[in-house]
Amino acid sequence: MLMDKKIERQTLTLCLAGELDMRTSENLRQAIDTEIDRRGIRIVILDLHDVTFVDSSGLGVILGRYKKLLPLGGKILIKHVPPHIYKIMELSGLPKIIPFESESSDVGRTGNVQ
Amino acid sequence: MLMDKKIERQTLTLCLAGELDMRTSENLRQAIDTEIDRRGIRIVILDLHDVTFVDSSGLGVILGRYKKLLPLGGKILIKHVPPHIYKIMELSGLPKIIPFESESSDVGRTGNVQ
Amino acid sequence: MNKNSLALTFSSIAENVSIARMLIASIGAQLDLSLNDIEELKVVVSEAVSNAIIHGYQNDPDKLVILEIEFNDELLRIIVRDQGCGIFDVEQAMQPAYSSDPERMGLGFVFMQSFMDELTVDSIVDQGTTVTMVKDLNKNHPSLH
Amino acid sequence: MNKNSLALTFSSIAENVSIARMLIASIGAQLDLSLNDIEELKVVVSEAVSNAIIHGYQNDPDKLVILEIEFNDELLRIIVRDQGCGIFDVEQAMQPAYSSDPERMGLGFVFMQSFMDELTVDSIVDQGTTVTMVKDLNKNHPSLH
Ligand SMILES: Nc1ncnc2c1ncn2[C@@H]1O[C@H](COP(=O)(O)OP(=O)(O)O)[C@@H](O)[C@H]1O
Ligand SMILES: Nc1ncnc2c1ncn2[C@@H]1O[C@H](COP(=O)(O)OP(=O)(O)O)[C@@H](O)[C@H]1O
Repeated sequence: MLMDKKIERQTLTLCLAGELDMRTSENLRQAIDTEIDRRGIRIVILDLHDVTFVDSSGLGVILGRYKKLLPLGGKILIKHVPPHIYKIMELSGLPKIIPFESESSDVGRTGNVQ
Repeated sequence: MLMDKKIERQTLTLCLAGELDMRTSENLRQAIDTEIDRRGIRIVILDLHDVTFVDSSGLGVILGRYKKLLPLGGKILIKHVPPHIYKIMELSGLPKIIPFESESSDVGRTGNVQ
Repeated sequence: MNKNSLALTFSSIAENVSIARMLIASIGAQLDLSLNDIEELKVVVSEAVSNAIIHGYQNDPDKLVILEIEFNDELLRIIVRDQGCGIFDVEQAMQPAYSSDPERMGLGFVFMQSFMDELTVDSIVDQGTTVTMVKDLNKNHPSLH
Repeated sequence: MNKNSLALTFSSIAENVSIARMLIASIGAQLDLSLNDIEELKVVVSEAVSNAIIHGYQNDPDKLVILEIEFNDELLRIIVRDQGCGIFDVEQAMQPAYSSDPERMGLGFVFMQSFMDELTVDSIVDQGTTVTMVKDLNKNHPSLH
Protein backbone atom coordinates (compact mmCIF):
# COMPACT_ATOMS: atom_id res chain seq x y z
CA MET A 1 0.00 0.00 0.00
CA LEU A 2 1.51 3.27 -1.16
CA MET A 3 0.11 6.54 0.07
CA ASP A 4 0.47 9.91 -1.47
CA LYS A 5 -0.34 12.62 1.07
CA LYS A 6 -1.49 16.19 0.59
CA ILE A 7 -2.46 18.54 3.42
CA GLU A 8 -4.23 21.83 2.88
CA ARG A 9 -5.40 23.66 6.00
CA GLN A 10 -7.67 21.17 7.84
CA THR A 11 -8.00 18.80 4.88
CA LEU A 12 -5.92 15.67 4.34
CA THR A 13 -6.04 14.03 0.90
CA LEU A 14 -4.59 10.53 0.65
CA CYS A 15 -4.17 8.81 -2.70
CA LEU A 16 -3.93 5.11 -1.94
CA ALA A 17 -2.45 2.46 -4.19
CA GLY A 18 -2.37 -1.32 -3.86
CA GLU A 19 -4.24 -3.70 -1.60
CA LEU A 20 -6.17 -2.54 1.44
CA ASP A 21 -6.28 -5.54 3.79
CA MET A 22 -5.55 -6.32 7.44
CA ARG A 23 -1.86 -5.55 6.98
CA THR A 24 -2.03 -2.33 5.05
CA SER A 25 -5.17 -0.89 6.61
CA GLU A 26 -3.40 -0.77 9.97
CA ASN A 27 -0.81 1.58 8.43
CA LEU A 28 -3.61 3.62 6.95
CA ARG A 29 -5.34 3.88 10.33
CA GLN A 30 -2.14 5.13 11.96
CA ALA A 31 -1.40 7.58 9.15
CA ILE A 32 -4.85 9.17 9.35
CA ASP A 33 -5.10 9.19 13.15
CA THR A 34 -1.75 10.90 13.48
CA GLU A 35 -2.93 13.73 11.23
CA ILE A 36 -6.22 14.06 13.09
CA ASP A 37 -4.61 14.00 16.53
CA ARG A 38 -1.47 16.03 15.91
CA ARG A 39 -2.33 18.37 13.06
CA GLY A 40 -5.99 18.96 13.75
CA ILE A 41 -7.10 17.56 10.41
CA ARG A 42 -10.91 17.50 10.18
CA ILE A 43 -11.61 16.56 6.57
CA VAL A 44 -10.12 13.35 5.18
CA ILE A 45 -10.40 12.65 1.46
CA LEU A 46 -9.42 9.14 0.36
CA ASP A 47 -8.69 8.70 -3.33
CA LEU A 48 -9.02 4.97 -4.07
CA HIS A 49 -8.31 5.20 -7.79
CA ASP A 50 -5.27 2.91 -7.62
CA VAL A 51 -6.56 0.54 -4.95
CA THR A 52 -6.67 -3.00 -6.36
CA PHE A 53 -8.28 -4.83 -3.45
CA VAL A 54 -10.31 -4.12 -0.34
CA ASP A 55 -11.81 -6.41 2.30
CA SER A 56 -13.65 -5.85 5.58
CA SER A 57 -10.42 -4.90 7.40
CA GLY A 58 -9.97 -2.01 4.98
CA LEU A 59 -13.61 -1.00 5.17
CA GLY A 60 -13.44 -1.16 8.96
CA VAL A 61 -10.58 1.34 9.08
CA ILE A 62 -12.51 3.72 6.82
CA LEU A 63 -15.64 3.43 8.96
CA GLY A 64 -13.52 3.81 12.09
CA ARG A 65 -12.09 7.10 10.81
CA TYR A 66 -15.64 8.30 10.06
CA LYS A 67 -16.63 7.50 13.64
CA LYS A 68 -13.54 9.23 15.01
CA LEU A 69 -14.14 12.42 12.99
CA LEU A 70 -17.86 12.66 13.69
CA PRO A 71 -17.69 13.94 17.32
CA LEU A 72 -14.86 16.29 16.25
CA GLY A 73 -17.13 17.90 13.68
CA GLY A 74 -15.08 16.44 10.85
CA LYS A 75 -15.88 14.20 7.93
CA ILE A 76 -14.47 11.68 5.50
CA LEU A 77 -15.01 11.52 1.76
CA ILE A 78 -14.21 8.73 -0.68
CA LYS A 79 -13.20 9.47 -4.27
CA HIS A 80 -12.44 7.63 -7.49
CA VAL A 81 -13.51 4.16 -6.40
CA PRO A 82 -12.87 1.52 -9.10
CA PRO A 83 -16.10 -0.36 -9.97
CA HIS A 84 -15.06 -3.76 -8.57
CA ILE A 85 -14.01 -2.14 -5.29
CA TYR A 86 -17.27 -0.21 -5.18
CA LYS A 87 -19.25 -3.46 -5.39
CA ILE A 88 -17.57 -4.76 -2.24
CA MET A 89 -18.12 -1.46 -0.49
CA GLU A 90 -21.77 -1.41 -1.48
CA LEU A 91 -22.37 -4.80 0.12
CA SER A 92 -20.92 -3.43 3.35
CA GLY A 93 -23.39 -0.55 3.43
CA LEU A 94 -20.57 1.99 3.72
CA PRO A 95 -21.84 4.19 0.86
CA LYS A 96 -25.00 4.79 2.85
CA ILE A 97 -22.97 6.33 5.65
CA ILE A 98 -19.99 7.99 3.98
CA PRO A 99 -20.19 10.30 0.95
CA PHE A 100 -18.85 8.53 -2.12
CA GLU A 101 -17.96 9.77 -5.50
CA SER A 102 -17.74 6.65 -7.61
CA GLU A 103 -15.36 6.34 -10.55
CA SER A 104 -18.04 6.16 -13.21
CA SER A 105 -19.88 9.29 -12.08
CA ASP A 106 -16.65 11.18 -11.95
CA VAL A 107 -16.46 13.27 -15.09
CA GLY A 108 -14.01 15.82 -13.79
CA ARG A 109 -11.17 13.45 -13.09
CA THR A 110 -9.25 13.61 -16.36
CA GLY A 111 -8.23 17.15 -15.63
CA ASN A 112 -6.66 16.35 -12.25
CA VAL A 113 -2.95 15.98 -11.89
CA GLN A 114 -2.13 13.33 -9.30
CA MET B 1 0.36 -20.54 -23.81
CA LEU B 2 -1.27 -18.91 -26.82
CA MET B 3 0.08 -19.60 -30.28
CA ASP B 4 -0.44 -17.53 -33.37
CA LYS B 5 0.35 -19.63 -36.44
CA LYS B 6 1.36 -18.57 -39.95
CA ILE B 7 2.30 -20.99 -42.73
CA GLU B 8 3.97 -19.90 -45.93
CA ARG B 9 5.15 -22.68 -48.24
CA GLN B 10 7.54 -24.80 -46.13
CA THR B 11 7.86 -22.22 -43.37
CA LEU B 12 5.90 -22.24 -40.13
CA THR B 13 5.99 -19.10 -37.98
CA LEU B 14 4.66 -19.42 -34.45
CA CYS B 15 4.21 -16.38 -32.22
CA LEU B 16 4.12 -17.69 -28.69
CA ALA B 17 2.66 -15.92 -25.67
CA GLY B 18 2.71 -16.83 -22.00
CA GLU B 19 4.73 -19.37 -20.05
CA LEU B 20 6.71 -22.14 -21.71
CA ASP B 21 6.97 -24.90 -19.12
CA MET B 22 6.35 -28.67 -18.88
CA ARG B 23 2.63 -28.21 -19.46
CA THR B 24 2.63 -25.79 -22.36
CA SER B 25 5.76 -27.03 -24.08
CA GLU B 26 4.07 -30.38 -24.67
CA ASN B 27 1.36 -28.58 -26.68
CA LEU B 28 4.08 -26.71 -28.55
CA ARG B 29 5.87 -29.97 -29.38
CA GLN B 30 2.69 -31.49 -30.78
CA ALA B 31 1.77 -28.37 -32.74
CA ILE B 32 5.17 -28.21 -34.43
CA ASP B 33 5.51 -31.96 -35.04
CA THR B 34 2.10 -32.12 -36.70
CA GLU B 35 3.14 -29.44 -39.16
CA ILE B 36 6.47 -31.13 -39.88
CA ASP B 37 4.94 -34.60 -40.30
CA ARG B 38 1.72 -33.75 -42.15
CA ARG B 39 2.42 -30.55 -44.02
CA GLY B 40 6.08 -31.03 -44.81
CA ILE B 41 7.15 -27.91 -42.93
CA ARG B 42 10.96 -27.58 -42.97
CA ILE B 43 11.59 -24.13 -41.50
CA VAL B 44 10.20 -23.30 -38.09
CA ILE B 45 10.40 -19.74 -36.83
CA LEU B 46 9.53 -19.19 -33.17
CA ASP B 47 8.72 -15.65 -32.14
CA LEU B 48 9.16 -15.46 -28.37
CA HIS B 49 8.32 -11.77 -28.01
CA ASP B 50 5.39 -12.38 -25.69
CA VAL B 51 6.83 -15.34 -23.78
CA THR B 52 7.02 -14.49 -20.09
CA PHE B 53 8.77 -17.60 -18.76
CA VAL B 54 10.85 -20.51 -20.00
CA ASP B 55 12.47 -23.41 -18.19
CA SER B 56 14.36 -26.53 -19.27
CA SER B 57 11.16 -28.27 -20.40
CA GLY B 58 10.55 -25.46 -22.88
CA LEU B 59 14.16 -25.38 -24.01
CA GLY B 60 14.06 -29.16 -24.41
CA VAL B 61 11.16 -28.96 -26.82
CA ILE B 62 12.94 -26.32 -28.89
CA LEU B 63 16.14 -28.39 -29.01
CA GLY B 64 14.08 -31.48 -29.81
CA ARG B 65 12.52 -29.75 -32.86
CA TYR B 66 16.00 -28.73 -34.00
CA LYS B 67 17.11 -32.36 -33.79
CA LYS B 68 14.02 -33.55 -35.61
CA LEU B 69 14.43 -31.06 -38.46
CA LEU B 70 18.18 -31.59 -38.93
CA PRO B 71 18.03 -34.99 -40.74
CA LEU B 72 15.11 -33.66 -42.83
CA GLY B 73 17.27 -30.82 -44.09
CA GLY B 74 15.18 -28.29 -42.14
CA LYS B 75 15.99 -25.73 -39.51
CA ILE B 76 14.61 -23.75 -36.61
CA LEU B 77 15.06 -20.08 -35.88
CA ILE B 78 14.30 -18.08 -32.74
CA LYS B 79 13.19 -14.45 -32.91
CA HIS B 80 12.42 -11.58 -30.56
CA VAL B 81 13.63 -13.15 -27.34
CA PRO B 82 13.00 -10.92 -24.29
CA PRO B 83 16.25 -10.25 -22.40
CA HIS B 84 15.37 -12.19 -19.24
CA ILE B 85 14.35 -15.20 -21.30
CA TYR B 86 17.55 -14.95 -23.30
CA LYS B 87 19.62 -15.16 -20.11
CA ILE B 88 18.05 -18.52 -19.26
CA MET B 89 18.55 -19.74 -22.81
CA GLU B 90 22.17 -18.65 -22.82
CA LEU B 91 22.92 -20.73 -19.73
CA SER B 92 21.49 -23.75 -21.53
CA GLY B 93 23.88 -23.34 -24.45
CA LEU B 94 20.98 -23.29 -26.92
CA PRO B 95 22.09 -20.08 -28.70
CA LYS B 96 25.32 -21.91 -29.69
CA ILE B 97 23.29 -24.48 -31.59
CA ILE B 98 20.22 -22.66 -32.87
CA PRO B 99 20.24 -19.29 -34.71
CA PHE B 100 18.91 -16.57 -32.45
CA GLU B 101 17.90 -13.07 -33.12
CA SER B 102 17.72 -11.44 -29.71
CA GLU B 103 15.25 -8.69 -28.87
CA SER B 104 17.84 -5.99 -28.35
CA SER B 105 19.59 -6.54 -31.69
CA ASP B 106 16.26 -6.48 -33.44
CA VAL B 107 15.92 -3.05 -35.01
CA GLY B 108 13.39 -3.96 -37.67
CA ARG B 109 10.66 -5.14 -35.34
CA THR B 110 8.67 -1.98 -34.90
CA GLY B 111 7.46 -2.21 -38.47
CA ASN B 112 6.00 -5.70 -38.06
CA VAL B 113 2.33 -6.23 -37.56
CA GLN B 114 1.66 -9.24 -35.36
CA MET C 1 -11.33 -34.09 -16.13
CA ASN C 2 -10.36 -31.13 -14.08
CA LYS C 3 -9.55 -32.29 -10.58
CA ASN C 4 -6.98 -30.77 -8.34
CA SER C 5 -6.20 -30.15 -4.71
CA LEU C 6 -3.77 -27.80 -3.06
CA ALA C 7 -3.07 -26.92 0.56
CA LEU C 8 -1.06 -23.95 1.75
CA THR C 9 0.15 -24.02 5.35
CA PHE C 10 1.64 -20.74 6.51
CA SER C 11 2.77 -18.69 9.48
CA SER C 12 0.02 -16.66 11.06
CA ILE C 13 1.28 -13.26 9.90
CA ALA C 14 -0.44 -10.44 8.06
CA GLU C 15 1.95 -10.63 5.09
CA ASN C 16 0.63 -14.06 4.22
CA VAL C 17 -2.94 -12.90 3.67
CA SER C 18 -1.96 -11.45 0.30
CA ILE C 19 -0.11 -14.66 -0.58
CA ALA C 20 -3.28 -16.64 0.20
CA ARG C 21 -5.29 -14.29 -2.02
CA MET C 22 -2.84 -14.65 -4.83
CA LEU C 23 -3.07 -18.43 -4.60
CA ILE C 24 -6.85 -18.42 -5.00
CA ALA C 25 -6.58 -15.82 -7.76
CA SER C 26 -4.19 -18.02 -9.77
CA ILE C 27 -6.46 -20.98 -9.35
CA GLY C 28 -9.48 -18.93 -10.34
CA ALA C 29 -7.65 -17.81 -13.45
CA GLN C 30 -6.77 -21.41 -14.30
CA LEU C 31 -10.41 -22.34 -13.86
CA ASP C 32 -11.25 -19.56 -16.33
CA LEU C 33 -13.54 -17.84 -13.84
CA SER C 34 -14.67 -14.29 -14.53
CA LEU C 35 -12.68 -11.41 -13.08
CA ASN C 36 -15.65 -10.67 -10.88
CA ASP C 37 -15.72 -14.22 -9.50
CA ILE C 38 -11.98 -14.10 -8.89
CA GLU C 39 -12.36 -10.80 -7.06
CA GLU C 40 -15.01 -12.33 -4.81
CA LEU C 41 -12.88 -15.41 -4.13
CA LYS C 42 -10.02 -13.13 -3.10
CA VAL C 43 -12.33 -11.39 -0.65
CA VAL C 44 -13.62 -14.60 0.98
CA VAL C 45 -10.12 -16.05 1.34
CA SER C 46 -8.90 -12.76 2.73
CA GLU C 47 -11.72 -12.69 5.30
CA ALA C 48 -11.34 -16.29 6.47
CA VAL C 49 -7.55 -16.13 6.68
CA SER C 50 -7.61 -12.74 8.43
CA ASN C 51 -10.07 -14.16 10.97
CA ALA C 52 -7.78 -17.12 11.67
CA ILE C 53 -4.84 -14.78 12.26
CA ILE C 54 -6.64 -11.99 14.15
CA HIS C 55 -9.30 -13.86 16.13
CA GLY C 56 -8.10 -17.47 16.14
CA TYR C 57 -4.47 -16.75 16.96
CA GLN C 58 -4.59 -13.17 18.27
CA ASN C 59 -1.77 -12.39 15.83
CA ASP C 60 0.65 -14.95 17.28
CA PRO C 61 3.18 -15.33 14.41
CA ASP C 62 4.31 -18.77 15.57
CA LYS C 63 0.98 -20.41 14.77
CA LEU C 64 0.01 -21.96 11.46
CA VAL C 65 -2.99 -21.35 9.23
CA ILE C 66 -4.04 -23.90 6.61
CA LEU C 67 -5.76 -22.95 3.38
CA GLU C 68 -7.06 -25.93 1.40
CA ILE C 69 -8.37 -25.52 -2.12
CA GLU C 70 -9.85 -28.36 -4.11
CA PHE C 71 -11.93 -28.42 -7.23
CA ASN C 72 -13.32 -30.53 -10.02
CA ASP C 73 -15.53 -29.59 -12.97
CA GLU C 74 -18.50 -29.01 -10.70
CA LEU C 75 -17.32 -27.22 -7.61
CA LEU C 76 -14.59 -25.33 -5.88
CA ARG C 77 -14.11 -25.95 -2.16
CA ILE C 78 -12.08 -23.64 0.04
CA ILE C 79 -11.28 -24.63 3.62
CA VAL C 80 -9.49 -22.40 6.11
CA ARG C 81 -8.32 -24.03 9.33
CA ASP C 82 -6.74 -22.72 12.48
CA GLN C 83 -5.97 -24.37 15.78
CA GLY C 84 -6.66 -21.23 17.73
CA CYS C 85 -9.08 -20.12 20.43
CA GLY C 86 -12.21 -21.31 18.65
CA ILE C 87 -15.64 -19.67 18.68
CA PHE C 88 -17.90 -20.05 21.70
CA ASP C 89 -21.17 -19.16 19.94
CA VAL C 90 -20.90 -19.76 16.18
CA GLU C 91 -24.43 -18.61 15.47
CA GLN C 92 -23.83 -15.27 17.13
CA ALA C 93 -20.44 -14.90 15.44
CA MET C 94 -22.03 -15.36 12.02
CA GLN C 95 -24.61 -12.64 12.63
CA PRO C 96 -24.11 -9.66 10.30
CA ALA C 97 -22.29 -6.80 12.00
CA TYR C 98 -21.36 -8.91 15.03
CA SER C 99 -17.72 -8.59 15.98
CA SER C 100 -15.91 -9.32 19.21
CA ASP C 101 -13.52 -6.51 18.26
CA PRO C 102 -14.98 -2.97 18.43
CA GLU C 103 -12.58 -1.78 15.72
CA ARG C 104 -13.89 -4.36 13.21
CA MET C 105 -17.08 -4.42 11.18
CA GLY C 106 -18.36 -7.96 11.65
CA LEU C 107 -18.66 -8.36 7.90
CA GLY C 108 -16.29 -11.25 7.27
CA PHE C 109 -18.95 -13.95 7.44
CA VAL C 110 -21.37 -11.70 5.53
CA PHE C 111 -18.94 -11.56 2.60
CA MET C 112 -18.28 -15.31 2.77
CA GLN C 113 -22.00 -16.02 2.78
CA SER C 114 -22.75 -13.59 -0.05
CA PHE C 115 -20.00 -14.69 -2.41
CA MET C 116 -20.07 -18.46 -1.89
CA ASP C 117 -22.84 -21.01 -2.39
CA GLU C 118 -22.21 -22.83 0.88
CA LEU C 119 -20.58 -21.79 4.14
CA THR C 120 -20.00 -24.05 7.12
CA VAL C 121 -18.20 -23.07 10.29
CA ASP C 122 -17.00 -25.77 12.65
CA SER C 123 -15.39 -24.60 15.81
CA ILE C 124 -14.38 -25.99 19.18
CA VAL C 125 -13.32 -23.63 21.93
CA ASP C 126 -9.55 -23.84 22.56
CA GLN C 127 -9.15 -26.28 19.68
CA GLY C 128 -9.73 -24.15 16.63
CA THR C 129 -11.98 -23.25 13.76
CA THR C 130 -12.59 -24.71 10.31
CA VAL C 131 -14.41 -22.62 7.73
CA THR C 132 -15.59 -24.53 4.66
CA MET C 133 -16.85 -22.67 1.63
CA VAL C 134 -18.16 -24.11 -1.62
CA LYS C 135 -18.70 -22.43 -4.94
CA ASP C 136 -20.83 -24.14 -7.55
CA LEU C 137 -18.91 -23.87 -10.81
CA ASN C 138 -21.73 -24.99 -13.10
CA LYS C 139 -24.13 -22.26 -12.04
CA ASN C 140 -23.03 -19.61 -14.48
CA HIS C 141 -21.98 -21.83 -17.36
CA PRO C 142 -24.77 -24.33 -17.95
CA SER C 143 -24.00 -24.30 -21.66
CA LEU C 144 -20.60 -25.83 -21.06
CA HIS C 145 -22.05 -29.02 -19.62
CA MET D 1 12.31 -9.33 11.97
CA ASN D 2 11.35 -10.93 8.74
CA LYS D 3 10.65 -14.61 9.38
CA ASN D 4 8.10 -16.67 7.62
CA SER D 5 7.41 -20.19 6.46
CA LEU D 6 4.94 -21.55 3.95
CA ALA D 7 4.32 -25.01 2.57
CA LEU D 8 2.25 -25.81 -0.48
CA THR D 9 1.14 -29.41 -0.91
CA PHE D 10 -0.42 -30.11 -4.30
CA SER D 11 -1.55 -32.77 -6.75
CA SER D 12 1.18 -33.95 -9.09
CA ILE D 13 -0.21 -32.32 -12.22
CA ALA D 14 1.38 -30.03 -14.77
CA GLU D 15 -1.08 -27.19 -14.09
CA ASN D 16 0.32 -26.81 -10.59
CA VAL D 17 3.84 -26.00 -11.74
CA SER D 18 2.75 -22.47 -12.64
CA ILE D 19 0.98 -22.13 -9.28
CA ALA D 20 4.21 -23.11 -7.53
CA ARG D 21 6.11 -20.51 -9.57
CA MET D 22 3.59 -17.86 -8.73
CA LEU D 23 3.94 -18.63 -5.04
CA ILE D 24 7.71 -18.14 -5.08
CA ALA D 25 7.32 -15.02 -7.23
CA SER D 26 4.93 -13.43 -4.71
CA ILE D 27 7.29 -14.23 -1.89
CA GLY D 28 10.23 -12.87 -3.85
CA ALA D 29 8.29 -9.67 -4.44
CA GLN D 30 7.49 -9.39 -0.74
CA LEU D 31 11.18 -9.87 0.03
CA ASP D 32 11.88 -6.99 -2.36
CA LEU D 33 14.18 -9.14 -4.49
CA SER D 34 15.19 -7.89 -7.92
CA LEU D 35 13.15 -8.94 -10.94
CA ASN D 36 16.16 -10.93 -12.07
CA ASP D 37 16.37 -12.82 -8.77
CA ILE D 38 12.63 -13.51 -8.88
CA GLU D 39 12.96 -14.81 -12.44
CA GLU D 40 15.70 -17.20 -11.33
CA LEU D 41 13.67 -18.38 -8.34
CA LYS D 42 10.76 -19.13 -10.67
CA VAL D 43 13.09 -21.23 -12.82
CA VAL D 44 14.50 -23.28 -9.94
CA VAL D 45 11.07 -23.96 -8.46
CA SER D 46 9.77 -24.88 -11.88
CA GLU D 47 12.65 -27.33 -12.41
CA ALA D 48 12.43 -29.03 -9.03
CA VAL D 49 8.63 -29.33 -9.11
CA SER D 50 8.63 -30.55 -12.73
CA ASN D 51 11.19 -33.20 -11.77
CA ALA D 52 9.01 -34.40 -8.90
CA ILE D 53 6.01 -34.74 -11.23
CA ILE D 54 7.77 -36.12 -14.31
CA HIS D 55 10.53 -38.26 -12.82
CA GLY D 56 9.46 -38.86 -9.24
CA TYR D 57 5.82 -39.66 -9.97
CA GLN D 58 5.85 -40.40 -13.73
CA ASN D 59 2.96 -37.96 -14.05
CA ASP D 60 0.65 -39.84 -11.67
CA PRO D 61 -1.94 -37.15 -10.80
CA ASP D 62 -2.94 -38.84 -7.54
CA LYS D 63 0.42 -38.20 -5.89
CA LEU D 64 1.37 -35.13 -3.88
CA VAL D 65 4.30 -32.77 -4.23
CA ILE D 66 5.35 -30.52 -1.35
CA LEU D 67 6.97 -27.13 -1.83
CA GLU D 68 8.30 -25.58 1.36
CA ILE D 69 9.51 -22.00 1.44
CA GLU D 70 11.02 -20.42 4.50
CA PHE D 71 13.02 -17.28 4.99
CA ASN D 72 14.40 -14.82 7.46
CA ASP D 73 16.51 -11.70 6.93
CA GLU D 74 19.53 -13.76 5.95
CA LEU D 75 18.38 -16.59 3.74
CA LEU D 76 15.64 -18.08 1.66
CA ARG D 77 15.27 -21.87 1.75
CA ILE D 78 13.23 -23.76 -0.83
CA ILE D 79 12.53 -27.47 -0.35
CA VAL D 80 10.75 -29.66 -2.90
CA ARG D 81 9.70 -33.11 -1.72
CA ASP D 82 8.17 -36.06 -3.47
CA GLN D 83 7.52 -39.61 -2.31
CA GLY D 84 8.17 -41.03 -5.72
CA CYS D 85 10.60 -43.46 -7.28
CA GLY D 86 13.74 -41.81 -5.93
CA ILE D 87 17.11 -41.48 -7.65
CA PHE D 88 19.45 -44.45 -7.77
CA ASP D 89 22.63 -42.49 -8.50
CA VAL D 90 22.29 -38.88 -7.33
CA GLU D 91 25.79 -37.92 -8.45
CA GLN D 92 25.11 -39.07 -11.99
CA ALA D 93 21.66 -37.43 -12.01
CA MET D 94 23.19 -34.08 -11.08
CA GLN D 95 25.73 -34.21 -13.92
CA PRO D 96 25.06 -31.47 -16.48
CA ALA D 97 23.18 -32.76 -19.54
CA TYR D 98 22.41 -36.09 -17.90
CA SER D 99 18.78 -37.10 -18.24
CA SER D 100 17.06 -40.46 -17.96
CA ASP D 101 14.57 -39.15 -20.54
CA PRO D 102 15.93 -38.74 -24.10
CA GLU D 103 13.43 -35.94 -24.81
CA ARG D 104 14.77 -33.83 -21.93
CA MET D 105 17.89 -31.73 -21.62
CA GLY D 106 19.30 -32.72 -18.25
CA LEU D 107 19.52 -29.06 -17.29
CA GLY D 108 17.22 -28.94 -14.27
CA PHE D 109 19.96 -29.43 -11.70
CA VAL D 110 22.24 -27.13 -13.70
CA PHE D 111 19.77 -24.29 -13.32
CA MET D 112 19.22 -25.05 -9.63
CA GLN D 113 22.96 -25.05 -9.02
CA SER D 114 23.56 -21.87 -11.02
CA PHE D 115 20.82 -19.77 -9.50
CA MET D 116 21.01 -20.85 -5.87
CA ASP D 117 23.82 -20.67 -3.33
CA GLU D 118 23.34 -24.19 -2.00
CA LEU D 119 21.76 -27.29 -3.49
CA THR D 120 21.33 -30.60 -1.67
CA VAL D 121 19.58 -33.64 -3.10
CA ASP D 122 18.52 -36.42 -0.73
CA SER D 123 16.94 -39.41 -2.34
CA ILE D 124 16.05 -42.97 -1.43
CA VAL D 125 14.97 -45.36 -4.15
CA ASP D 126 11.22 -46.09 -3.95
CA GLN D 127 10.82 -43.64 -1.11
CA GLY D 128 11.28 -40.29 -2.73
CA THR D 129 13.44 -37.26 -3.27
CA THR D 130 14.01 -34.06 -1.32
CA VAL D 131 15.70 -31.15 -3.05
CA THR D 132 16.87 -28.36 -0.73
CA MET D 133 18.00 -25.05 -2.14
CA VAL D 134 19.26 -22.02 -0.27
CA LYS D 135 19.66 -18.47 -1.43
CA ASP D 136 21.79 -16.09 0.57
CA LEU D 137 19.80 -12.88 0.85
CA ASN D 138 22.61 -10.72 2.23
CA LYS D 139 24.94 -11.32 -0.67
CA ASN D 140 23.73 -8.52 -2.89
CA HIS D 141 22.72 -6.03 -0.24
CA PRO D 142 25.60 -5.80 2.24
CA SER D 143 24.79 -2.13 2.84
CA LEU D 144 21.42 -3.00 4.33
CA HIS D 145 22.98 -4.89 7.25
N1 LIG E 1 -11.09 -18.25 13.09
C1 LIG E 1 -11.75 -17.67 14.15
N2 LIG E 1 -11.38 -17.95 15.41
C2 LIG E 1 -12.00 -17.38 16.48
N3 LIG E 1 -13.03 -16.52 16.35
C3 LIG E 1 -13.46 -16.21 15.12
C4 LIG E 1 -12.85 -16.76 13.97
N4 LIG E 1 -13.50 -16.28 12.88
C5 LIG E 1 -14.46 -15.48 13.34
N5 LIG E 1 -14.45 -15.41 14.69
C6 LIG E 1 -15.39 -14.66 15.55
O1 LIG E 1 -16.51 -14.29 14.77
C7 LIG E 1 -16.69 -12.89 14.79
C8 LIG E 1 -17.28 -12.40 13.49
O2 LIG E 1 -16.37 -12.61 12.43
P1 LIG E 1 -16.47 -11.73 11.12
O3 LIG E 1 -17.87 -11.78 10.60
O4 LIG E 1 -15.40 -12.16 10.18
O5 LIG E 1 -16.21 -10.23 11.60
P2 LIG E 1 -14.91 -9.48 12.14
O6 LIG E 1 -13.70 -10.21 11.67
O7 LIG E 1 -15.02 -8.13 11.56
O8 LIG E 1 -15.01 -9.47 13.63
C9 LIG E 1 -15.32 -12.31 15.11
O9 LIG E 1 -15.40 -11.03 15.68
C10 LIG E 1 -14.79 -13.37 16.08
O10 LIG E 1 -15.28 -13.15 17.38
N1 LIG F 1 12.38 -35.90 -8.11
C1 LIG F 1 13.03 -36.83 -8.84
N2 LIG F 1 12.68 -38.13 -8.76
C2 LIG F 1 13.32 -39.07 -9.49
N3 LIG F 1 14.32 -38.79 -10.34
C3 LIG F 1 14.72 -37.52 -10.47
C4 LIG F 1 14.11 -36.48 -9.75
N4 LIG F 1 14.70 -35.32 -10.07
C5 LIG F 1 15.65 -35.62 -10.96
N5 LIG F 1 15.69 -36.94 -11.21
C6 LIG F 1 16.61 -37.66 -12.12
O1 LIG F 1 17.70 -36.79 -12.40
C7 LIG F 1 17.84 -36.60 -13.80
C8 LIG F 1 18.39 -35.23 -14.09
O2 LIG F 1 17.47 -34.24 -13.70
P1 LIG F 1 17.52 -32.81 -14.38
O3 LIG F 1 18.91 -32.26 -14.29
O4 LIG F 1 16.45 -31.98 -13.79
O5 LIG F 1 17.24 -33.06 -15.92
P2 LIG F 1 15.91 -33.52 -16.71
O6 LIG F 1 14.71 -33.20 -15.89
O7 LIG F 1 15.96 -32.73 -17.96
O8 LIG F 1 16.03 -34.98 -16.95
C9 LIG F 1 16.48 -36.87 -14.37
O9 LIG F 1 16.53 -37.24 -15.72
C10 LIG F 1 15.97 -37.99 -13.47
O10 LIG F 1 16.48 -39.23 -13.88
